[in-house]
Amino acid sequence: MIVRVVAFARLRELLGFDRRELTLGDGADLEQAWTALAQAAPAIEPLRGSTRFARNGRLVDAGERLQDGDELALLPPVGGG
Amino acid sequence: MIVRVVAFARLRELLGFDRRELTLGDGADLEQAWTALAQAAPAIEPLRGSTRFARNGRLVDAGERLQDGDELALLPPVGGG
Amino acid sequence: MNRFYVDSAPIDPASVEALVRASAYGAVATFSGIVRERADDGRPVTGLSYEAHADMATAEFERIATEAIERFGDCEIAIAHRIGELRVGETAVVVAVGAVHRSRALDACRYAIDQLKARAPIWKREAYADGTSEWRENCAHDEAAP
Amino acid sequence: MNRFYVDSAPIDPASVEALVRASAYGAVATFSGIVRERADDGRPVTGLSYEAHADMATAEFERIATEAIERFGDCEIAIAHRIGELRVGETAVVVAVGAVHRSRALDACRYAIDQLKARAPIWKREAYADGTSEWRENCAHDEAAP
Repeated sequence: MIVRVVAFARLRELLGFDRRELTLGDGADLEQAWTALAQAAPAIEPLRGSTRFARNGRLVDAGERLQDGDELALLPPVGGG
Repeated sequence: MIVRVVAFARLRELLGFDRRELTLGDGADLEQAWTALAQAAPAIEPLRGSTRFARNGRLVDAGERLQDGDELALLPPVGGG
Repeated sequence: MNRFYVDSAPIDPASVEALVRASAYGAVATFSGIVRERADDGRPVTGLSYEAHADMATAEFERIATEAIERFGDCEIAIAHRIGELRVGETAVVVAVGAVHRSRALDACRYAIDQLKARAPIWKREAYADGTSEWRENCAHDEAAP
Repeated sequence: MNRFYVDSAPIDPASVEALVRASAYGAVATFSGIVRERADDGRPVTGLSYEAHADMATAEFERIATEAIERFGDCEIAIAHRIGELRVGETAVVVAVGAVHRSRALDACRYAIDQLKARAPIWKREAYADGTSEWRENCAHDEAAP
């Protein structure tokens, strides 16, 4: 399956993209998506603990399963206002 | 001596002026000024308890003595904002 | 321009805010009091008429601002109050506070409008749709800061 | 016009306030967050760069507004946040609240800006006069409402 990954702020910079498609095995969860991204960009590893995930615009746990066509957002600690 | 009296809101309406000169005996205090005004306009009597006085822009007690040329302001309960 | 004033001309909140913006400040809190279509008891209102002891009112605004700075710390405060005849929807008062951080700006803004309503020598006559009108006092307990 | 938005165009606080004015409301409280010339640690700042997950941010603004109404009672809330490059003095965020009375408007305004800073998916890079820049997080304890 193919998901769209969107990344922000420091994660965006370390990953080198703000959005891209990612191919994963069927039934993969968010943790597996993170692992796949961290293999390509090990610099994001230390940020795992502070990163929150959203699936199709909703905050979810890393154990949430993805489906083909999902948007996976990688959200560092916020700094708005 | 002559003082300038300025009146606001309900007091202004009951007195029939927003400013006028008032002649008082030398050494008169604010209470005496009020009494002189109330003789001419008895309708203000019931408002005595809720009225505050200012002499030359400063809130003062009714026992404060007036001097020639003073401004005496009669201030009903406020309603700004 | 003077940061504390009473005026019969319409008040533009943005012009009051502009008096407290500064490059050292990250926060501006503004309160605008507006003539609304109903009195507290529900009667339809057609407008308000305000009058003030202008010199005493502006002096009181300045004292309130000084107190707010003593309580909450350095900030810049501007207060403008309209007098004369106002229709529903018009702005009667604007309090604007600029400060380094938001908490101070919001605290000082609330303090200033609460104190203004309790203390400033300003009076309000409310005109109703049935043709009557009444002088309205602010209650001492009326929404005082918690 | 939508009352919750993220936009790269400059924000006019008056236009956000206009979204919450209504003839039933006697109070509008507005908070504006502005780029200031110094970071919290005192370093001179030349500008900020904001980015956002726009859809999630506007949805979060709306949730925050719904919560504020549940907590403080009926009011109208508008929230606008700038993204892109901002210079010192430019407005980054505006929260405006219209309500019948001032206490509710001020309470809801403070709640909304506090929650926005804690929760909205928006990020800020601070650029310094020495040419460096850093992503800045809002601390969880940073000026939380008392």
